[in-house]
Amino acid sequence: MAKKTHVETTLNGEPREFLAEPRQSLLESLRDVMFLTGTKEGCNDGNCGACSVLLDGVLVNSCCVLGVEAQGRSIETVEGLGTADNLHPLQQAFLEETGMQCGICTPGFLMAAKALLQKNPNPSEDEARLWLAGNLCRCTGYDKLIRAVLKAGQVMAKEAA
Amino acid sequence: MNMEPEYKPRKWRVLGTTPVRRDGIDKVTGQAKFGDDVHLPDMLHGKVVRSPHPHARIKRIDISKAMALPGVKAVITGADFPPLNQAVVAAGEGGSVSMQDIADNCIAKHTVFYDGHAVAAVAAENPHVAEEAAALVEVEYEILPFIQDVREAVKDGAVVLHDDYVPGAFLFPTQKALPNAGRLQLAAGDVEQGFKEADIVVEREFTTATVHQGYIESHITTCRWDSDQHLTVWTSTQGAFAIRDFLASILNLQLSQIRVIPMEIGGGFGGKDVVYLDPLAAMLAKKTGRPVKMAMTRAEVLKATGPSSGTYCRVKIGCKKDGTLVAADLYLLFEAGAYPGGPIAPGALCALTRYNIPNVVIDGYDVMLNKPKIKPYRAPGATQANFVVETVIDELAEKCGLDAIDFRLKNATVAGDRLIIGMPVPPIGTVEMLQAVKKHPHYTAPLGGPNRGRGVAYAFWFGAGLTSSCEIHVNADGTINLATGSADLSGTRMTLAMQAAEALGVPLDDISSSVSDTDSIGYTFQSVGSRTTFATGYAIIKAAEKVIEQMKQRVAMIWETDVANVDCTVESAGVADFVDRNDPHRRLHFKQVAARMDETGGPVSADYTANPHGVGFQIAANICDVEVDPETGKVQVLRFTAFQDVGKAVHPDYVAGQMQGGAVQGLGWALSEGYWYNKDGRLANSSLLDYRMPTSLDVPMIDTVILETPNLGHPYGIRGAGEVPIVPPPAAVANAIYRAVGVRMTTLPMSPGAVLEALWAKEGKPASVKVA
Amino acid sequence: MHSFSYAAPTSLGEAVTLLAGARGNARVLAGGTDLIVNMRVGRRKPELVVDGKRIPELNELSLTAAGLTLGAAVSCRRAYEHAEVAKRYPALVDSMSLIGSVHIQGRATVGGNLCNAAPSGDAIPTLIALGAQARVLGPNGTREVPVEEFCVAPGKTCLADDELLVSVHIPAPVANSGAHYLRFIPRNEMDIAIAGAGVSVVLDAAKQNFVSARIALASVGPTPIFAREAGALLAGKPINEDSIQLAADSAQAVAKPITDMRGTIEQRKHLVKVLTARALRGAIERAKGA
Amino acid sequence: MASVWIPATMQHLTGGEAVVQASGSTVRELVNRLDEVYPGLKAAIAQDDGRLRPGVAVAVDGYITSLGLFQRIAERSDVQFVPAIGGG
Repeated sequence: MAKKTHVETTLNGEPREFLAEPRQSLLESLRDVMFLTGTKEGCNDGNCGACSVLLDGVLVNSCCVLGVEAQGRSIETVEGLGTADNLHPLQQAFLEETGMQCGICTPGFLMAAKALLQKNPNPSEDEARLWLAGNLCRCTGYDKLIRAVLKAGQVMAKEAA
Repeated sequence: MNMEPEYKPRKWRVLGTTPVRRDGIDKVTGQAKFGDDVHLPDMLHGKVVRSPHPHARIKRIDISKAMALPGVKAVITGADFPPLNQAVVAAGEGGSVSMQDIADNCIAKHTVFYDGHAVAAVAAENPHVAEEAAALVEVEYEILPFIQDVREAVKDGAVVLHDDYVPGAFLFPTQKALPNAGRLQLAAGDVEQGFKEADIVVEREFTTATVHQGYIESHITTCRWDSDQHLTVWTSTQGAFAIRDFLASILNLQLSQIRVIPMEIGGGFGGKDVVYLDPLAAMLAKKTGRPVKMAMTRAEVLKATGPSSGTYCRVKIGCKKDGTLVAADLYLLFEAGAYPGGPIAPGALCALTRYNIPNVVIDGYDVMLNKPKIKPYRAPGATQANFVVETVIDELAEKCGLDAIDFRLKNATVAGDRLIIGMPVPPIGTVEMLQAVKKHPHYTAPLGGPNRGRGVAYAFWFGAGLTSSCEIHVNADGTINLATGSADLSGTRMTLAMQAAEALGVPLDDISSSVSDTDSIGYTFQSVGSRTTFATGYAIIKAAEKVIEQMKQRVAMIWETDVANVDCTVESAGVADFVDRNDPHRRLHFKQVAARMDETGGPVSADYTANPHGVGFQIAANICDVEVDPETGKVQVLRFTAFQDVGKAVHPDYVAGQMQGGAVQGLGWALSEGYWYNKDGRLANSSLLDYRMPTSLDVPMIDTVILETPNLGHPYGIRGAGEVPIVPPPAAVANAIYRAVGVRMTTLPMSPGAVLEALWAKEGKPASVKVA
Repeated sequence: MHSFSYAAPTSLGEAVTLLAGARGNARVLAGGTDLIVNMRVGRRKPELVVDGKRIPELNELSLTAAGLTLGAAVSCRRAYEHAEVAKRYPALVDSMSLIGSVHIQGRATVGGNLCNAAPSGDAIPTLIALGAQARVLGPNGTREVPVEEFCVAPGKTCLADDELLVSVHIPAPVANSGAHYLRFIPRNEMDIAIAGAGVSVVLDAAKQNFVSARIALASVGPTPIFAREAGALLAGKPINEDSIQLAADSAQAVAKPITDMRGTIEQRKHLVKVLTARALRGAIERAKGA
Repeated sequence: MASVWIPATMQHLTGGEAVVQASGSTVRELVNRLDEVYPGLKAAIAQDDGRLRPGVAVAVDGYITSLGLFQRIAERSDVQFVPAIGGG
């Protein structure tokens, strides 16, 4: 076993330290070291998006990032998106529009959609579908899920106005 | 037997509304705990050693190098497991399973039967060390010849997998017929004579690929032994009791020694109601005295869990000039995988069921070959059978010069008609649905461009009743704790709470709905067969009736009157007020009664275990528009409308969600999904990169039309909704492709390559691409 | 995953020293979307992973009159979201926005796509078509390698053990030129190309005839293929469907695909011709608009 | 008399008859009576220990019953030996 490295990051806005073997992915660091299990593993090779997080504000698959690479960077996960008492408009829309069934892909979709809406607050259906093509959902057929993302965009645009 | 219909029409207060699910908040905030989110103190991590060969005899396993690796705590092989007490057990789905097969599928004892078959397992301090140790387990194999094509497997002289086998009995027993295949024959009338009467006969051959359920969550389990030899299992499963029962059998334990705690489950679709890792984790935990967690990689999920059958089918159907179907002859080879028990029976039973055809022969085979043991996948067997029949039906309609829906209407079974097995069709809106398709604006909308086509398909599925248990506890403040044993795959805690709210006449918000572990609730069959909202809901309604009766008794006590004098308004007004028959002004509200439970005999609670039989069947239809790129063979789905009769839509958004999700799984099956084994018999596309499930960019919005013909077998008219949506899409797409570019597709998936081949077969292949 | 060491040098010199010290047992990490996955399945087992993302030269993204310099660690998204890059190099955007999902593109780099040396690498035909040069640094200094010579076998590049890809340099587009990359996949995103074609064309001032063209192909051989002859054929030819078909036929003739789970020889040969023709039409369109 | 629908796989025992008539107050009685006329039918439906064979289910008047051979039947009941039905 290679020696563990001490990693300092900003996690959901708070400073955070953890130890990582170089071979541990950021996903593993989040889930199995920091016990932030909201970020999910679906494929572990960048093809399902369940592990989506924002790294320095950029949408990435945390399974394709090493934990040690997070040194000095900021990470946003679903745990930082909103709380039960103060849901993010995306979370609210996913609930209201039934944008989920089993829920395993939900955190990944939420983080990917957050990145989309940051870049493009009022996406078309096609733009949303393209952006979210890296997130697989096997339950919903995407219909209500895409509607939820579009609705959240509208809500956020109204709030911003 | 109660021959009276269970269904009683009433005004709905809760059913038909679309409340937000409570458990959803945990899911959008990342707080919901799935199987992989279990972290126990001092936990070890397990890893499976898997065969790279599709068929081989295990000659020797040397674990010494693996054991020597620092951090490794135990290595087990098949030899570590006790002999089985029970070779064959009845399975709830009406069939039976060979426990020996289930056990051997978890860890091979002498022979491996597919790429990925488990041969050993290790436990180590972390998953990486476990993986390294697994690679150090040395297995010496005697490589055997293998078969992976159903047509090869039923030939004389084919490689034989098992010297002996217990023939598969998925719903309906097959008979031992061939060295590699059980057989199921269904027949009615005189098929030879039938074809003589036919004016038009279409005969085609089809092949469909092996496909996977594709749940996004892997298989994960964590096992811990207590000092009193009780085993606790945390796992994501469609059926905690099934896991318990299988484990007891494989580990030779009493049922009461095992407690299975169902975690949130990240999709199942039929694939997550059997053990794979659980016995291995339990054995490793026993050997090490520490909790052991095991998780499959995506490649392991695809290689070594239970996909749905690839098939070869020969279909011959005849009709009269006017479109009246007269004869059908089906030869169906369905993969069983490494062990018997694939879905040939439901496939065969659903193939023709929706039509009246007087003369029928169905010759079906449950074919063993060197692929993983097949598991149910959403309406198991029906999708394959529907694809092959509905495309031939479409061709017959065309040859008769009839509209595709008119042809189906002419032949559709209605209530009272007999299925091929003799059973009468219960009331269901077959004609109404087909008419709804025809009347829908989509059916006649302009296609809007070249190389576009519109196809329809119509499908039937059974659905399951089986056992469900529930408990209802009334709290002193009038709120309700509702517990069931049904794994919640898609929001059933809500649909069950809605039925409870309706039955108890209390606000939905007052109900806390949860899924209990196997120590805490009565036996409940898996969440499969579209049964949870139907069967567990049935149990809840019956339990709620018991609660209302007890509440009436409390009211009678408070009023010092006879219980016969107490009425409850729940059925008439939808709200549980208790009224004195002799004095309508004397009333007590549910909550007022709850507040006085303590002084009137203590808490009120009721449980109920039901086994409702009137599943009432499911039907669905699709309209699908596609555009085909004739240069590349690529098919784009432009518009899709799904129709389904659900009896009563408890939560219409969830019903629509089932229809949309099933439709997109069906579209993946139609266009892009399929196992691809290389020449060595190894699964080449064992990743979500190359096992191509539809992305959001591959499908349009899925429009839904919900029809409601009450199911007489359920008090609220509910029928299962989860499975049939996957059945018609492949046929609808195939029929649309034909309308677009004039080729009849006879393979699944209808990948660009397959469509291109079909176009070349029709128009000729360019000389420059031909391989010498 | 196997155990390895990790280093994040902040200078080129430090990186080259690390690579040299590892004697072939090191890999450079840029976006990691190939390397980490390949390590996870045991396809690559370096003892040392050298993270290049903290080296300034590997993060260079500069546009000059001479062209575009794209550091080997610049993510696809950073590059294609750069308005001027998108305007001048739309074919590069075609490629970069096809590599995996948006999530992948936030990490994956053109340099990594090149160093992964997959026959299906979506950036590579475009780089070849655009006449890009790879800037390689080793203990003895820098050398420039034309991209068509960079990949030598599936998964193998011309880099020596102690060499590092610093950047790729793409010449500035000349007047009346246009380029386009197209690939064919079964789904609409997330797949590996069954076949791909990247082309660039230079038209005469009247936009009647081709001046020159470069055509490169993906997924129809052990490495991306530079279909030199197919492009050369177009020089001086009129811009019409006959010329396009001539080039497409030539591209098809140099394609040497195999049959695997993603496609057959026949399908790939057919597709490479269709894609070459379509990419040419797209490139001509862009050149006419330029 | 109840009408009993014989599955195709068992029709060789009934001389090709798909529907046969029998009387009895339970399914078990029906099966016993039928076995007198069509020897082997009982063995096809029930195990030696008298329990329903795994994989065979009983439907009476359009409903599958978990009571199996214990199910009581009426004078003109409609009985099928069918799969107990489930799925994914």
